[in-house]
Amino acid sequence: MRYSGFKVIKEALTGHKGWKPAWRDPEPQAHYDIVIIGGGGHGLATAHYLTKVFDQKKVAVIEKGWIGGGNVGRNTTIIRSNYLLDGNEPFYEFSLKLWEGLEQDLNYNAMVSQRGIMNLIHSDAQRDAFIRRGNAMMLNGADAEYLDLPAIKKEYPFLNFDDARFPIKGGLAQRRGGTVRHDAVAWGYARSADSRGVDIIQNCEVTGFKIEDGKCLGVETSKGFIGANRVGCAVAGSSGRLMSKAGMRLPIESHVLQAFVSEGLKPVLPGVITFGAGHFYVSQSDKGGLVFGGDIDGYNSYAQRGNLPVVEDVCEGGMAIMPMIGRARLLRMWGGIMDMSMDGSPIIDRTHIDGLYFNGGWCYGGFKATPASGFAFAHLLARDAPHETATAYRFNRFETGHMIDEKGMGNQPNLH
Amino acid sequence: MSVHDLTPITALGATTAQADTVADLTCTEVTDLALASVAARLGQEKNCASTLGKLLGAPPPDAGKATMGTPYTAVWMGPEQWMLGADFGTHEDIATGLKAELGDAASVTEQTDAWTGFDLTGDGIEPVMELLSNINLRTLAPGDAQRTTIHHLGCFVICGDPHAFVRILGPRASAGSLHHAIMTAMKSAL
Amino acid sequence: MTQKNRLSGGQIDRDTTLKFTFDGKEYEGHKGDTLASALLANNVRLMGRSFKYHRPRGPLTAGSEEPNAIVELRGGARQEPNTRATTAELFNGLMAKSQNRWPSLAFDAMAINDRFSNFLTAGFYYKTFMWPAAFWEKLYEPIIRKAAGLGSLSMKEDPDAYDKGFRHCDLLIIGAGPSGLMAALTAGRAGKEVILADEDFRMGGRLNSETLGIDNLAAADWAAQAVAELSTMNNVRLMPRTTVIGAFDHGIYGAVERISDHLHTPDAGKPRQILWRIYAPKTILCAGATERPIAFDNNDRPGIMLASAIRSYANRWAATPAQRIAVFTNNDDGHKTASDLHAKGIKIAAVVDTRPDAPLAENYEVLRGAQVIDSKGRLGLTFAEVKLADGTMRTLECGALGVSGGWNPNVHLTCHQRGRPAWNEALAAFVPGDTLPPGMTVAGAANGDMSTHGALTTGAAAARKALGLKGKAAKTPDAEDAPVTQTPFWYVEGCSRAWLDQQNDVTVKDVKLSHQEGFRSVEHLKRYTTLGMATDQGKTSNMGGLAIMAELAGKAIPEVGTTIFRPPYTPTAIGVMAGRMKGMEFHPTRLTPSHFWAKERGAVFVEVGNWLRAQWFPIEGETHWRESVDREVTATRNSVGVCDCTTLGKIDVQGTDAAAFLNKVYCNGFAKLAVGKTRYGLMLREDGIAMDDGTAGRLAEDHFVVTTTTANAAKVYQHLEFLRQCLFPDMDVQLISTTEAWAQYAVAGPNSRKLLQKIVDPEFDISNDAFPFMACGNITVCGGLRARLFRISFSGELAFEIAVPSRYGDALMRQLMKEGEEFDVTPYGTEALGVMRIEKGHAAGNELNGTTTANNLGMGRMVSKAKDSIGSKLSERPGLNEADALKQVGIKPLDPSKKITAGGHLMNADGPVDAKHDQGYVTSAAFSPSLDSMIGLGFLKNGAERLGEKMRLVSPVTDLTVEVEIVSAHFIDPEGERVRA
Amino acid sequence: MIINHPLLGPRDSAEFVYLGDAAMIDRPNPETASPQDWHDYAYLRENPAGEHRELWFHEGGDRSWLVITRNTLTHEISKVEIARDVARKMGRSK
Repeated sequence: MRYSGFKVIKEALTGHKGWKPAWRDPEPQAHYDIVIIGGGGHGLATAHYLTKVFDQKKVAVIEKGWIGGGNVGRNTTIIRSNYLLDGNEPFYEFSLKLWEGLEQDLNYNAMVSQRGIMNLIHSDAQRDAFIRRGNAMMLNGADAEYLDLPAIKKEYPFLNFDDARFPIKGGLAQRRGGTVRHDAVAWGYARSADSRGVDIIQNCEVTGFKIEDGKCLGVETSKGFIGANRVGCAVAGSSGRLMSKAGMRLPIESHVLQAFVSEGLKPVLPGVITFGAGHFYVSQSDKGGLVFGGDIDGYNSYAQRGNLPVVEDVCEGGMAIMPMIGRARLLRMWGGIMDMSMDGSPIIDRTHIDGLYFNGGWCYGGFKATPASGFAFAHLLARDAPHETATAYRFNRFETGHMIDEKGMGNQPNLH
Repeated sequence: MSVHDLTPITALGATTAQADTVADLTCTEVTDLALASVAARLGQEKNCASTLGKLLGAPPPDAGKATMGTPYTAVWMGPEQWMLGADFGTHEDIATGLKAELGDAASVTEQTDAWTGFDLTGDGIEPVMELLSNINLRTLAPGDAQRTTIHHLGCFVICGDPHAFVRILGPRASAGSLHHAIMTAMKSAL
Repeated sequence: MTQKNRLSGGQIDRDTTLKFTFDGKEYEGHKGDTLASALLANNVRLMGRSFKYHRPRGPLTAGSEEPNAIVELRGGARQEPNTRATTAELFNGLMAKSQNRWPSLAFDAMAINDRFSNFLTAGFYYKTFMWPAAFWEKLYEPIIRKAAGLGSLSMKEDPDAYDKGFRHCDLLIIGAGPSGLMAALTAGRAGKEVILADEDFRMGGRLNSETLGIDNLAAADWAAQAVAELSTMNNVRLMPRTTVIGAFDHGIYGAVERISDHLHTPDAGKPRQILWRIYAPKTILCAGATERPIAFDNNDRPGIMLASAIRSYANRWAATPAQRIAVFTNNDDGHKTASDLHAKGIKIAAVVDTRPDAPLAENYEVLRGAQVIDSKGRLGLTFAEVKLADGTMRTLECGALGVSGGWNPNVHLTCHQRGRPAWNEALAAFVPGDTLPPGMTVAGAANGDMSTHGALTTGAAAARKALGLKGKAAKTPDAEDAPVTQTPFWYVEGCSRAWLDQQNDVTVKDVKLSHQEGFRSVEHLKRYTTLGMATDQGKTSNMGGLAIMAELAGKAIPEVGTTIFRPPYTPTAIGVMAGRMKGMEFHPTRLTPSHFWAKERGAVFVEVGNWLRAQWFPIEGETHWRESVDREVTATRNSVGVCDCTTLGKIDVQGTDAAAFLNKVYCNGFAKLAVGKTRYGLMLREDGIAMDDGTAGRLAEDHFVVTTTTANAAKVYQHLEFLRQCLFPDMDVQLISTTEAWAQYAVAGPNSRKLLQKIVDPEFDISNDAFPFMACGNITVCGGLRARLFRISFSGELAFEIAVPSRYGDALMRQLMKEGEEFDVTPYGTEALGVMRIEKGHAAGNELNGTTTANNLGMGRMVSKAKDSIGSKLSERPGLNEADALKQVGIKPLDPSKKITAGGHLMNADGPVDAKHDQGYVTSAAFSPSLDSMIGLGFLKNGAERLGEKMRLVSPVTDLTVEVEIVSAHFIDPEGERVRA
Repeated sequence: MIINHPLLGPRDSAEFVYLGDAAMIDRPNPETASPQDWHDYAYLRENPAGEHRELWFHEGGDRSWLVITRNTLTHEISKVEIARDVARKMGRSK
């Protein structure tokens, strides 16, 4: 069923009787060509591109709970491609381009809203680093814009220019950055994949892998064994848990990242703003809530909840840069499980086990990567070769010393 | 004692100690305190402890404790490590003096100007301190000493009498911020 | 006529009359009123508009669960959007505005949405607004954004202050209703440290709203008596106006105390609110229960309220929404409202009870087995349509309708650590599950004990159990103990719209559509319809939506799922979460020992981490910072300059294994460093990347002073402690930071020795022979002050660093200035420091950026293969040692008048300019007065082999392209003769 | 969270800095370790959903490194040890 303004009007006049479920609720078949573990954004996107771009036929997505219940359903909805390193920038720029065409591709309005992202600069060294980054972005074909202080004042008059402990000195903007209605991304990919015959199997937990002589033959699940020629894992924060069932240790730790939303407010923020001298970034949703976040709590956790010190740290950052939000109220806070990798960059690669493929290590950058991650993972699963924008995302980069360390923090995941 | 011609200034930048009173509580800058850290050498723990015992007239304080003797006071800093204090006027070169006593038994480091002190004296210590640090004033006993965080600053809080006198030692370079935090809390709570 | 709907009695202070305005109109109320109770007393029911359809709305509740009556409180910079009129305490001069309406509350143009509601069903926006692609940002979204949102921010800085604090107790009791008060009395009398927190400004909970009696006292009087007793106990801290917002790990609770929200403006020095971190090994949750509505067509009109809320307004606040009121209930509790109202002289239109066997009353009519199926009244209820048991219709004239669908225990805080509530069939409600936050127990209505007697007994028992109290329990006060059962009745089947989530305009129809489209798990339901996402957090709506979804799915409610609650319990001001850490107090400020002197000199300061450092010292006539910096550099290179470098980290390393320890820490050798000598050291992370650099001076066999960069001081100290305690636990080495203990000044330039000789006491020979380059030692200055002297140079000149105890730093600086007059001694700041180190080619933060190796920095040979040191092994990985690895080089524009930029990228002289052809980048750049040209440092592929090569420096983001030459990084004195002079 | 410091008793975790898996104490023997050993030491983690032994530094306190056994699903802390003692037990010395 195609969605359209006309369809909405027609249904409104006929009592909305005609709307069908956005996706089926099938029982698993005995065998698929490709089984994707993880019904989050990346897994569902992978299924969409596998069937739409790489014309795979027999594909299933297996989800332990309900689709879109992982980080795609609990993030701060920001999209951008403002990366520094060659291993990253082309990939995220590819992702941003896919975002730009997403609605038409999916026939689903995920409200991709390119209202821009602004990284504030507070010191000379930071300016040097951001100029290097802006140049890297432009040399990779992305957009970037350096703003000096007067330009920032003009565009963001409500920021703290009076008594800032770390005064604003400028900013690096990416106008094509912005936000997306996060849940709609999962639903849109799911609906599209389903319409191309992908079986989306919810409430089906993977309990193990069937591996014989170094080859993966399928997965044991709470709904029985499901055979597959190729199995792709895209479970983000649960990567460690899942891959241990295949006897793997990963260059990944799972950490909790909290996110926050305020009560609905009349529009105040043009786009995404990131504080450069503290842990705070913020945007405003179409419903009017300030959606904001900061640093991870910093300790390994699968608890999907955090603690007060980080809540306070984030709000301190917010009040320091944007003291007008003092009387706005925090409405909800939640925690997601971040698959923090050892250099802050992801992995999309084969494992040492034949037929078993891995996608993870997204840290807290996974949402913006969703389309490119799905595309690149689909490419890898369909062609058994990495997509041109994801060639650096290999397991062995830590052995060879080719880390992709945007922040320069080294092998300590909670610092990325 | 040195006879040099350099005039010291206080951590707050004056030549005399700052004192402020809100309601019945007074916050006084401490400028007459000489400090040195004493850390036992590996295998020398007993010698270090016994020498300290002589100097303090009591065994070196256990974890979370302080001793208030003369000429030396001592605060537990960490395993086998103490901060010794004495009157600045008579013991300005405290580190050299202690090293002479302790010899190879301990590593001694001058800490006098790494820290600045503020004494809270009078009524209202609990409502003020509970806005500054997570120390439980209600269970704090005389002679307790805790390292804690006050407005992002690592400090020692040494309890003379939880209802009448506590001493806060904080990083000297941030004396202004620490003093501001204390005064703000006093005005807020009292 | 004022306060037309004010009744007799209540717990308001009629002697104190308070004036306030709502939408500009003046009203009067009394101390003890909320904004809502005062408005109702003044016969105002219409207080807001809904989010999506802009429907007229009045209060649904009398508490913090309120979805409808939310207003903009106060004005100017204190304007406070989305404030519940039902909890806002009335004060004299209170000013409130309705929100999300235009031009006025009574006539809202956006109410047009209501006419099109059929098109604006759940999730409609996912299905349209897609064509043409560009129109979303440009056209559709701006319209949606403008319409969305509720109240507005002032856009001004919040003028009020907030505090944070910490409290400890043996027992935290959340909620001061019957169970909470009994728990507090029990624990308090036992002498335990108790904190009793309640979000209300008057403790007592429901007791303040009920007419029932306890121990022959009116409920409210018994509560007042209990509070009075508790307030005499030093071991009990009563915290009214305090909302416990979250249950965090290991018994840490977040609580927000509203200190000044009931005042016109906070008193001087006092905060608006305080965020308390309460440490409680044991906690009893006594949060009570929330009444739930019954959905029926047009059940959202002003005047349609929860029955218990109308009862609260009448009994506690002596206010009524109307003089003629009907009740719609499925349980006995609804009848209490009717009888209480009747007793207050309100006409009861009828009690409509869904139960065929509902109890009858003598004073008013009870319609058994009947249902309210619709309502009338444009801006407020005028009629309720009732379908009688026999199917006939009846219209009730009434200005208000009390609805009671039973009660839901307030289990919210039991879920904050992801515990799931359990379904209780007898109550047809969720009660606390078995996985509570450690240390928490639940008592009273929050635990499903709905009777007053049950609340009192379970409160006392919970306290005894939590604290392990022995001995005989005190007698529980007498109170009603009516058994409470609830038969579920969620909504009345209708043909129009029946509201569940009144603020977000989610109706029964939306839930049905959600089910029809496959959004059936509770999380999908919430996200697709926005049910429960409004500022009331679904406190009155989630259960209804869940129940209807269960019915549609043909499942039991628990099978569909439970909605688990997250912090905060009620929306919390962002300001209070930040406390005092804003403005200049965001982070503490660290001042150098020469700060006050530098300020006198008119220095310009710059933030370096938490430090403030002098950036340059402008003098008379200088109009541009470059003039000052160039002068400082030139003066230093020609004669002598002084710079405060106290901020560099200093770590005292002592012990018999100190040298062996540093040999592990640094990639280059330290074991053989002679006493009285200093050496440059490079520290690697274990992954082989450069971590930090600095010098270490050996003051004695067993004593080193290690310096770190300003930025990494804390991190390096932590790293060294890790090595000492975790990797080499048997090394005899002790560490302590001495950064702030010593004021340390760089004295640099050809005349630096001459100047220092006037300061250093004569018995110390600092001639080149006695005190050569890289020497260090303890000395005395100015007639006996202990000091340390290091002959090290960051500037590339003959230079020393001299350190004295910090309190003497100010005086020493003044002394250096005085004694240096004959050499025109010049203080220099961080800018000149930066220029000189770039001229000399010294790496700093911009080069040590966490991705560079010793090899990149041109120090590859320093990494000793003869010993093990941290990072040496992993630094050997091929990827870090490729033939064309980046190497540090110097960069000069061919045309000295041209600018070059740090952050620019290096490209070959010709060929394409893109990422694929990137050759490297510029890390630092500055104007060199010594060379009269911009110069830079950077990293270039295979750079060491490319000196003399002409390249392009490109910086598209600053719109710059310059032809440059690659040169040695050592622009000044490459042979290092000056430093040894 | 509250960490029950073996010497100081219960302290707020906000006073501590987290490093990660306590396996980092087990640094490979530079004499014998292979490049693979170094890679595994520096980069591979068990990352369990359950009991996790991890390193915390009491920066706002006595500057001790602690080894804490904490459940990553519930955050429950079942054991707190002084890292230096643990290291010695594991045979680390100089």
